[in-house]
Amino acid sequence: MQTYDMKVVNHREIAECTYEITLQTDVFFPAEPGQFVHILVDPPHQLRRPLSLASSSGREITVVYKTFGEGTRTLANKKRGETVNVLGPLGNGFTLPEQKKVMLVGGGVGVPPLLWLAKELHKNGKKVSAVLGFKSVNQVFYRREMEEYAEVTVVTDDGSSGEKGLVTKWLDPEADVYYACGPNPMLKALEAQLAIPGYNSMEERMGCAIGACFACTVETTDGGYVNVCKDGPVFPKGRVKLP
Amino acid sequence: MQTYDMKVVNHREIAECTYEITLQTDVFFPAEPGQFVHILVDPPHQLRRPLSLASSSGREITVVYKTFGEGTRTLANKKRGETVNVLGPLGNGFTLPEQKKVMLVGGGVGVPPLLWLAKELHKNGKKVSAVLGFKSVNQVFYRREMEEYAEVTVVTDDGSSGEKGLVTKWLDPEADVYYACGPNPMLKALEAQLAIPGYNSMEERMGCAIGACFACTVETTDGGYVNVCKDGPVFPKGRVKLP
Amino acid sequence: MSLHVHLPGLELKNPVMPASGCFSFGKEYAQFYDLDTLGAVIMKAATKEPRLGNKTPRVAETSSGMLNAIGLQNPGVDKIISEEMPFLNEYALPKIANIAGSSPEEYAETAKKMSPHVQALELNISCPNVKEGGIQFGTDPDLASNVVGQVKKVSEVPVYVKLSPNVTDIRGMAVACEQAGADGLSMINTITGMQILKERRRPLLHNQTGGLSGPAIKPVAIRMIHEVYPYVSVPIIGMGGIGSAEDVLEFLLAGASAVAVGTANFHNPFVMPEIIADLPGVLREYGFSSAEEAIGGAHY
Amino acid sequence: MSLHVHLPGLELKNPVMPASGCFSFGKEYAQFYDLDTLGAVIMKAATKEPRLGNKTPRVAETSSGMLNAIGLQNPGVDKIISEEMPFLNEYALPKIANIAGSSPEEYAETAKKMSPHVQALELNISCPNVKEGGIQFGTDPDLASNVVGQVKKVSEVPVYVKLSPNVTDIRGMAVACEQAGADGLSMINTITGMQILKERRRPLLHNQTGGLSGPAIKPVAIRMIHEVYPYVSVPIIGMGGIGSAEDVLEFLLAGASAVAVGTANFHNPFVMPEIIADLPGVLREYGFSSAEEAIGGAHY
Ligand SMILES: Cc1cc2nc3c(=O)[nH]c(=O)nc-3n(C[C@H](O)[C@H](O)[C@H](O)COP(=O)(O)OP(=O)(O)OC[C@H]3O[C@@H](n4cnc5c(N)ncnc54)[C@H](O)[C@@H]3O)c2cc1C
Ligand SMILES: Cc1cc2nc3c(=O)[nH]c(=O)nc-3n(C[C@H](O)[C@H](O)[C@H](O)COP(=O)(O)OP(=O)(O)OC[C@H]3O[C@@H](n4cnc5c(N)ncnc54)[C@H](O)[C@@H]3O)c2cc1C
Ligand SMILES: Cc1cc2nc3c(=O)[nH]c(=O)nc-3n(C[C@H](O)[C@H](O)[C@H](O)COP(=O)(O)O)c2cc1C
Ligand SMILES: Cc1cc2nc3c(=O)[nH]c(=O)nc-3n(C[C@H](O)[C@H](O)[C@H](O)COP(=O)(O)O)c2cc1C
Ligand code: FES
Ligand code: FES
Repeated sequence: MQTYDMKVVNHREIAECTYEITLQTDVFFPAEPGQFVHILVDPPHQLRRPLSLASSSGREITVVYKTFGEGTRTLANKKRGETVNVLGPLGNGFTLPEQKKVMLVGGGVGVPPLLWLAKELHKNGKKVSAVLGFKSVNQVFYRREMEEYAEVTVVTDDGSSGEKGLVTKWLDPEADVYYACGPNPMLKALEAQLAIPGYNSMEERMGCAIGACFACTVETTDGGYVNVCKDGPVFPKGRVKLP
Repeated sequence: MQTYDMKVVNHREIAECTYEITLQTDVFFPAEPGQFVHILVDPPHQLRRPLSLASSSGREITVVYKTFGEGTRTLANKKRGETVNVLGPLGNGFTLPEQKKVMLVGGGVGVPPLLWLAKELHKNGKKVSAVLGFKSVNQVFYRREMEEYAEVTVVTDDGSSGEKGLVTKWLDPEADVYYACGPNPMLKALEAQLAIPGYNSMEERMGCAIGACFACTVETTDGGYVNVCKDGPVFPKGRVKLP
Repeated sequence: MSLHVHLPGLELKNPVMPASGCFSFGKEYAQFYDLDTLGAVIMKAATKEPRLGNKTPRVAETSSGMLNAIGLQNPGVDKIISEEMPFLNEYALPKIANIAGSSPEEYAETAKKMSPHVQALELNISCPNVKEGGIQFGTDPDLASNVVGQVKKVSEVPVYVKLSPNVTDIRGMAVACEQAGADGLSMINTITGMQILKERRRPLLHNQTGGLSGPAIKPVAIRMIHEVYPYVSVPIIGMGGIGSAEDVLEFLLAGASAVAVGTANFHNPFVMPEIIADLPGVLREYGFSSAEEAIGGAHY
Repeated sequence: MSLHVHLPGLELKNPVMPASGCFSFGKEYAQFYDLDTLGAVIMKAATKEPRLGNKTPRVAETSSGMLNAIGLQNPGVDKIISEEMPFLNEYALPKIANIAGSSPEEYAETAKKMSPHVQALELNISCPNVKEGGIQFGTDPDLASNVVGQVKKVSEVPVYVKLSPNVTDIRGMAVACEQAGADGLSMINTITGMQILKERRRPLLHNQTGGLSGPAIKPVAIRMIHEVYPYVSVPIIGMGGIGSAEDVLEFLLAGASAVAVGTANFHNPFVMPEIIADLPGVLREYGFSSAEEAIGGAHY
């Protein structure tokens, strides 16, 4: 495993407080959909920031992030040509489904890894639907990109774009399997509501992001525990007690 | 008093680990030789760095600094076009002399404020000699610049440029008054050796740099105390117990 | 949006004031802004006799913090009253005197002289930087009670006690001070630290150790205030690493009724007026309609 | 340039090892470099029974530091021996087991099981993040002595005691542990801190408080080691904010005989091999001809 000094080749705001950054590496970077990277931010920040891969060609990776706190705000200042240190790829990606009709459910910055997954599923001849939830119209992104691979339903809390309400109101009843990435309450609601099998991509605060510090440990439904960073971030539905 | 966001218009290494930075301001910056500025460096640094003015035109200031520690090393990374926050001008400048024959004695980064002083003295028709001490030839700077205004003797510890030894060996016996800026041991040696009046520009670690925290307090020879930042950094010879 | 907070002896139009020792007696920062912008002013420590303080170096820089070992340098209580107070008295803002000493009697004597001139006293029983200046009083509940009791007897104004974080049991110290009559607590003073000058193979500060302040210690301050708050009924003035209006809100939520800003002034001389200007917006953003409403908000 | 240091039970080819809890049982960092590069390894805390630890969030970030409240999660001493040690045993480097418990007997039982498998024990009497896990032992010299005494009776290897910085009198704790038979000290564990989530008006960590680590606490670690060093004759393993070879030298000068690196691993997984590579140059730069020569160099 390795860290990479990557060059910023593209960096733009694609929605309110939501940035897409593309980083270039000299050394081949092997990754698959669902994996994440752990990105170093400038001092006084000690901890890296875990961010999902929105795509990777092996030479270029793209990540989409929202500026919640100080670390991501610092990252947002990085200019083209500057360097970002990346640890990764980390965690286990999505297991591709046996089933034919696949629904992707993304909440906010949970959408980017699903875009890459959609591309793979599409390539594999699956029928893909995507329900993408955002707070409001200013926050919507990757709609068009997703439409290349999936039947897209955009949902906003206030109805300012697409449908109104929560994603759970606008699910695809035909799907045989689902992949969800978003806040825990969304994952929980989906687990409760959907009878079909599914996969959750989880978030937890991390230290090492490689399984060494137990910062991101969550209980499994069988009373054991797993680390989101190393054993996840993607877990089959029902494996983990969603906090 | 004010802080200024100034733009880096020039930044270059003029000797080993010695940088000259020129900063531009929109607002008029009033300053005189011997005053200093307190420069903000990036996180995790809390304290600013006190640096003497090597010149100021009111619109542009120049500072010369050596990269001793982490703060100055961070400053050295600032690129043209970037912004540096400057608090100043601070302290009291040099009092110009009544006497005719003036000797300037500078050690290392003590030289820059003396260059500006030399220019003023020259303008005022004084006869100026300058003894400039450096570790070795790689560290010598501002020799030519100083030669415009003064009779210059360069001294290096190892004799690799100019004379060999300490500045105290190569003083101008004709001078009626001296101005010294450099490390405390140099100032002390000069006080002991020279019978003529003089002025010392002192260094102390600082917090506020405006007289509010007592970080830079030194004892005076009459048993009182003064703050280098506010009451100095220039003191007449004999006023302060040199540490 | 009301920023007003009320503490014994102190009606503050906003909860932000300079921390003792970082603001001298106000003159210097008055060159930057009108001191009446501030909620109050806490002055540099006063002692019975003038003190020269420690030799330099007195400060060092650490990651997100600094060490200081000023050593309670001050001109003595008499000169403070005669030479420093007149300047401050031109401002309407409440004045708090920080008092140090090497015996309960000395504290009391200084407090007695000082109290007619200010709205409150802050007893510095926690200065780590002088042999005889306080920290022993700040680490032993009985000694602390004694000092507080003696000062209370002579003070005309409410007495706040500034606690040292260098203790096993901050709650015990706080409760002891309250029981001894303290009208309020100030938390926290600096954490004792050291930096070594590798070139010289000795501690960088002349005093060897110094007090750590700045953002580095903020989580310790928040923890201690949060720990003490449920166990005392007197208000807490919070301090330690504050540099933004968000930080102020965090201290209020932990249980502080007002805050003091120290180290951040050196970073940005305008930090306090900036915080005061930002505070209404930050309170609103987090759903508060006044500063007072936020006090203790993280306790449930 | 010899980096070799000698401590009871430990011949270290260099003085750098991972701090307990930041390195699990080695497997993960073995993906980055050969563990035998390290001076030794200190393992995650072991307890008698498996522990699930605290609920998440377990970590928070602070200025130049972090808070953690993992809560001593571990699979229990038996599983550590059967499932984690075999991997580490493929490496030649000395192994140190970190032991925690909720009673002196529990410490002793775990120590007894663990000691045949390692070169030294490190007693964690300072974990601030569990109700029953140590910190009470770390803040009371009598309780600490009792734990140390009981463990010493059953341990086949030298016993190091990891001290808590959350005390008024670190020197007293150190001396008490030495008198109770400790072969060495580890200093420091984390400083108890808190962060408040303003959005939720409650402490961010599920456990409310957590332990502060990282560069923010380095001056406190240096001060405590420097304070204790003249009063004990057993060696000190130093830790707290180390991130560079310069930092290591500062700890050696303060009085540490070896050091451990925790939080910095998260920042840069290669930090330890980088420090080890840099150390000879840094020692040379400051005039030392070996690591051992620098130990205690700031005392005169
Ligand atoms: C596996 C994984 C993948 C993720 N992918 C994305 C993504 O593609 N795009 C995106 O915008 N966000 C993603 N997140 C969330 C993202 O990590 C946080 O939003 C980010 O770390 C917040 O940092 P900050 O500097 O904005 O906030 P701060 O509040 O300054 O962060 C303080 C600390 O808390 C951690 N933290 C805060 N919020 C979260 C969170 N929700 N999850 C994990 N750690 C958090 C930070 O990493 C940091 O250690 C992902 C999280 C995980 C665990
Ligand atoms: C009035 C005045 C004028 C100065 N003018 C110049 C100048 O023109 N050019 C120049 O190169 N240097 C000058 N110095 C010294 C300069 O301030 C220090 O070299 C610089 O602050 C060191 O910072 P650092 O980040 O390299 O070191 P670090 O070791 O990272 O600094 C840590 C802390 O110590 C302080 N510090 C360290 N050394 C000194 C020192 N010698 N004097 C004061 N503070 C120190 C720093 O300001 C900082 O607060 C001046 C000092 C003073 C007081
Ligand atoms: C340079 C300096 C001098 C100080 N002097 C005093 C003092 O005289 N009396 C006192 O009670 N506290 C003193 N303190 C402590 C501060 O008042 C404050 O409690 C501490 O610095 C934490 O706040 P901060 O992190 O905002 O600086 C001093 C702090 C600094 C940095
Ligand atoms: C995530 C994490 C887990 C820790 N777990 C333990 C532990 O199990 N046992 C222990 O003695 N110390 C534990 N510590 C404390 C460290 O070993 C070390 O003493 C402390 O973090 C200071 O060093 P640092 O600043 O280099 O991290 C832990 C620290 C962190 C950050
Ligand atoms: S983040 Fe360290 S174990 Fe997952
Ligand atoms: S630096 Fe604060 S008084 Fe001089």
